[in-house]
Amino acid sequence: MRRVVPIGPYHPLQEEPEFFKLIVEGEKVVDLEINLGYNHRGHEFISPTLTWDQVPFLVERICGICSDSHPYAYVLAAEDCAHTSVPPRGQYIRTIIGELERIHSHYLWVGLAGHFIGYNTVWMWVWRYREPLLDIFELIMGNRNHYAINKIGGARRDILPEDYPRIEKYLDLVEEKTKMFTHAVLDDPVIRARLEGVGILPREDAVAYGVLGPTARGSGYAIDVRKDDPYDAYDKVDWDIVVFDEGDVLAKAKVRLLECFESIKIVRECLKNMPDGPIEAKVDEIPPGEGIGRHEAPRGEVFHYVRSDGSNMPVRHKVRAPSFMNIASNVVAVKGYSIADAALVLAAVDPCYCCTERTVVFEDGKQKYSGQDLLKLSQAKTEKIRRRYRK
Amino acid sequence: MNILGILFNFVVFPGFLFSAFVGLLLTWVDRKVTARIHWRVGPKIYQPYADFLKLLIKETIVPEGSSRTLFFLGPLLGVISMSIFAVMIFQMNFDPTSTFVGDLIVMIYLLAVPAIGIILGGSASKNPLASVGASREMTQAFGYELPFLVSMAVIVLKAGGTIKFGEIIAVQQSGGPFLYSLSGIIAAVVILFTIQAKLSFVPFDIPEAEQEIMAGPYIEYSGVTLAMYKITRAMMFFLMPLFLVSVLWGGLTSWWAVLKVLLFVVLIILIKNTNPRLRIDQALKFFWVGLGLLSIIGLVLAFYGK
Amino acid sequence: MANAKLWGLTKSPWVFHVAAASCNNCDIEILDVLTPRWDVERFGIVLVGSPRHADALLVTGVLNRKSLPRVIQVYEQTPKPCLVIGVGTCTCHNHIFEPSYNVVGPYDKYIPVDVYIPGCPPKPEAIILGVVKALQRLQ
Amino acid sequence: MKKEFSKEMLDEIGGKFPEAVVKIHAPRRTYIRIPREQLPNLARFLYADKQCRLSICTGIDTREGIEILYHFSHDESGTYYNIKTVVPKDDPKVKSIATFLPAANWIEREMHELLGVDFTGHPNLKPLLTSDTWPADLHPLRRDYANEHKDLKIEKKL
Repeated sequence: MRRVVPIGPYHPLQEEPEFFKLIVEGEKVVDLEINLGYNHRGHEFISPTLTWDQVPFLVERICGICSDSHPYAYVLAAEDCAHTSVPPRGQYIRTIIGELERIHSHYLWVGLAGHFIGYNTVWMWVWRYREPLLDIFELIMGNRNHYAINKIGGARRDILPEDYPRIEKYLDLVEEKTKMFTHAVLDDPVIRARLEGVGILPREDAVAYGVLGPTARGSGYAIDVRKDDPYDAYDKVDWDIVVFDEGDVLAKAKVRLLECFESIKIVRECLKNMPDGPIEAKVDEIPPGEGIGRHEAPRGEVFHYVRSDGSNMPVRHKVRAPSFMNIASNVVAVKGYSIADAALVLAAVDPCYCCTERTVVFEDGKQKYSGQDLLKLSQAKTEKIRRRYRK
Repeated sequence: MNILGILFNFVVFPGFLFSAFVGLLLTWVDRKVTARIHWRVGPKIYQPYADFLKLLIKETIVPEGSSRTLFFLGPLLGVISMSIFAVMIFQMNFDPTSTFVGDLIVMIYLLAVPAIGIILGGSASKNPLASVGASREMTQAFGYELPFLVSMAVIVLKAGGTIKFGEIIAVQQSGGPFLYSLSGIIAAVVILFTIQAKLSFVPFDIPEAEQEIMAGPYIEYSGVTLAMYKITRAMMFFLMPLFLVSVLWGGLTSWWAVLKVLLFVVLIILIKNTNPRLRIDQALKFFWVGLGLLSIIGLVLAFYGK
Repeated sequence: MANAKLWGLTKSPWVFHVAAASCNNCDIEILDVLTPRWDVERFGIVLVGSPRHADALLVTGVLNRKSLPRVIQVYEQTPKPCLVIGVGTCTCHNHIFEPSYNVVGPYDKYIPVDVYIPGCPPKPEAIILGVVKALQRLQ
Repeated sequence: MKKEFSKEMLDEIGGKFPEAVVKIHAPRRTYIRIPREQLPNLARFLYADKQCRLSICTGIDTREGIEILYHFSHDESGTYYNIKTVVPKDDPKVKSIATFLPAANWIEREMHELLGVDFTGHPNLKPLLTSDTWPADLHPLRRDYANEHKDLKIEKKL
């Protein structure tokens, strides 16, 4: 017997409104309808009404968790359009903030993932060590979130040399604690039992749906803008991509935890090699043309496209957040698992609906599969996974 | 005994009011210890009482299209069964001779009633999430009752085949608690996990998993009806460790018994805070394969007098 | 009796978190006040999973055409008396999203809001203060 | 390991699609203008043969007509291949690529709603905007869209 289990729009699983309809048979999920649009604020409509320098404050408010990523990608796009080169110190500052934000975002996810599987102790502990990082943000930029560090041509604020020791002290703390969590979370047999083999997204589907970030890297699809198309200081420091092949929730968790170490490495090196000099280049005007900015946000590649006609406002500003691609892949990942797992799988892509819906998206599930189709789909999926593991 | 005395027993001491009072106190212990584990300060001692009082004065909404009788019967069943259970357990601890044949069975039944109440209430509220919760509760009840009953058989075996609760306590008082033997320890472990499941605490809070199905069967409850569920939970939190102490650790013989009950309460809280939630099939497997086998080993050991 | 009622209400405010079209930041800060550094469970504030259990609604973000009916529905489902606390500048006056075609205006056009907490996002201290102010309003 | 941009692929595209006009804006940022009939073929070529990942599509209302960009990312070289096509405003029709590329499903629907571009052959192109009450012929990202939304009725309860 088929039943519909609604998740959302107001549901403790997610902090934001989102409407998933799980079509279940008993406890097993056979289909998923994703119904977006509860968070649509029309950023792309507002953006052309603001000047080039005002837009970062708007795109910052696309998402509160990755509030560095969107302005970052936007200024990269504007700089690409104007062919501006940023002074090295500005590049390093932006890189440092971007990486600190990655740590904060991954910590947030690990904590919430603990909360989602009913393990509130993990949640509380992880968030406890997230706090000092927010203090550092407050120290450098004056706000715990919404940092406003990015500016077309460079950085808006400098990191003072007397603040370096404090950041380094925090990095030591976070390295130690990340080690602890990595062991505690990944060695716990009960957590493993809950996460392993759940919500598998095969590599083929990952490519077809164009998923990004840790979701892609957990499926063995090694893409990372910081390596593929290096910008700012990312090609001046030494670090590695973290990739796992399993594609399940555990792999995504591993990717996120281990990426924290890489981020720590990058920030440390950036602080060590921080050049002197100005932090921003003066950009007088954006010439007519178009530009693309890509930044590897904690959830994957953020893509911004701007079109200029030489005036003081962008003509068109397109925003693509990583969750836009990642959430769509849930339709594949969630099928065949139980409701308990579905909640976890939906959360595993680290969904960020406010990012997704800066513009309208609406999926109503008119494409219903018949039972036979579903059977075929799940057989095909099993076959794919088998092929992969046999290799 | 006159009718007033009986009423007093059921409503005030040791029935509803007393066990609810102690239960809410233990709920505070639970929240406080949990908070300390989380590196937090935790609520003040009057917190559960304030919660309870507040729920009483809130509006009670009966969802549209639900079965009114069953919706109210669900929470009521739990409170009534736990009140009777409280009277029985105290009566027999203080006066083991007041026992009657089969009272152990009655008590086992009474312990199963709150789950039935939740299932009834959940299915009556006409909400898809509540019905998922109710069906999970049912599945889980099937899981944990089996090892629980086998462990009860261990105790009956050790008490010389009696199914009188009073006699079980009397046997322990003369011949030493059952816990000090291998099969006794096994039975204690099995019952401890069963209590965890009956209380719906992590890792067995599957029926009301907040992050998956919101509050499961409780989702449509508000005001007085929700308060009744909360109070049932609090009473169970007090009475079930007490039951465990009674059948395995000599009963309420001295003030030490308070510490024994507290020990089990803290153990339950610790298990709750160091585990993620299981999936329903994993929980069933745990109860039937893991604990089921363990309890049968306990039964065999008890048969050979170990 | 009235005093006892008031005591119960002020000592145990259970909140349900309603995010309309928010940017997530206020929501994260609301979760933040539950975590060790602020720990609002000290004051009996608990985040609950169903609006039926709630005494206070924490609303965040601007209202858009699609979330508006849902927010009103949640408000109707909450047993009265209940407080509505608007967290963030967006709840006060639509913030930077004012020109958008999909934003339908501040909350008090539709539901009665007791306390507004401005800030983008408000600091956790401010959120706690706002809840305290809301509770004082009861008295 | 720094990945390098190479012109080989552009030459290959030029050979296969003679109508294509290639513009290199910066290293790793290339724009290819192509007539709309050829667009699905080029998209299929990039996705299926060259393992490019569809990043997103953008629609712009310009004087010439509605410009549609398909941003393909070639992750091996870190290059963005942006396919550009212009459709007239009075006949905004493009063949859908969501039939073979699931990643394009949502974004084509989004453009259909916001810009009124008709994607022929899309499996599920419902003209559904933000809310059910939104008129189907009102496209906020079009230039002629005035603040008509201010007059739109909101079902007000309470």
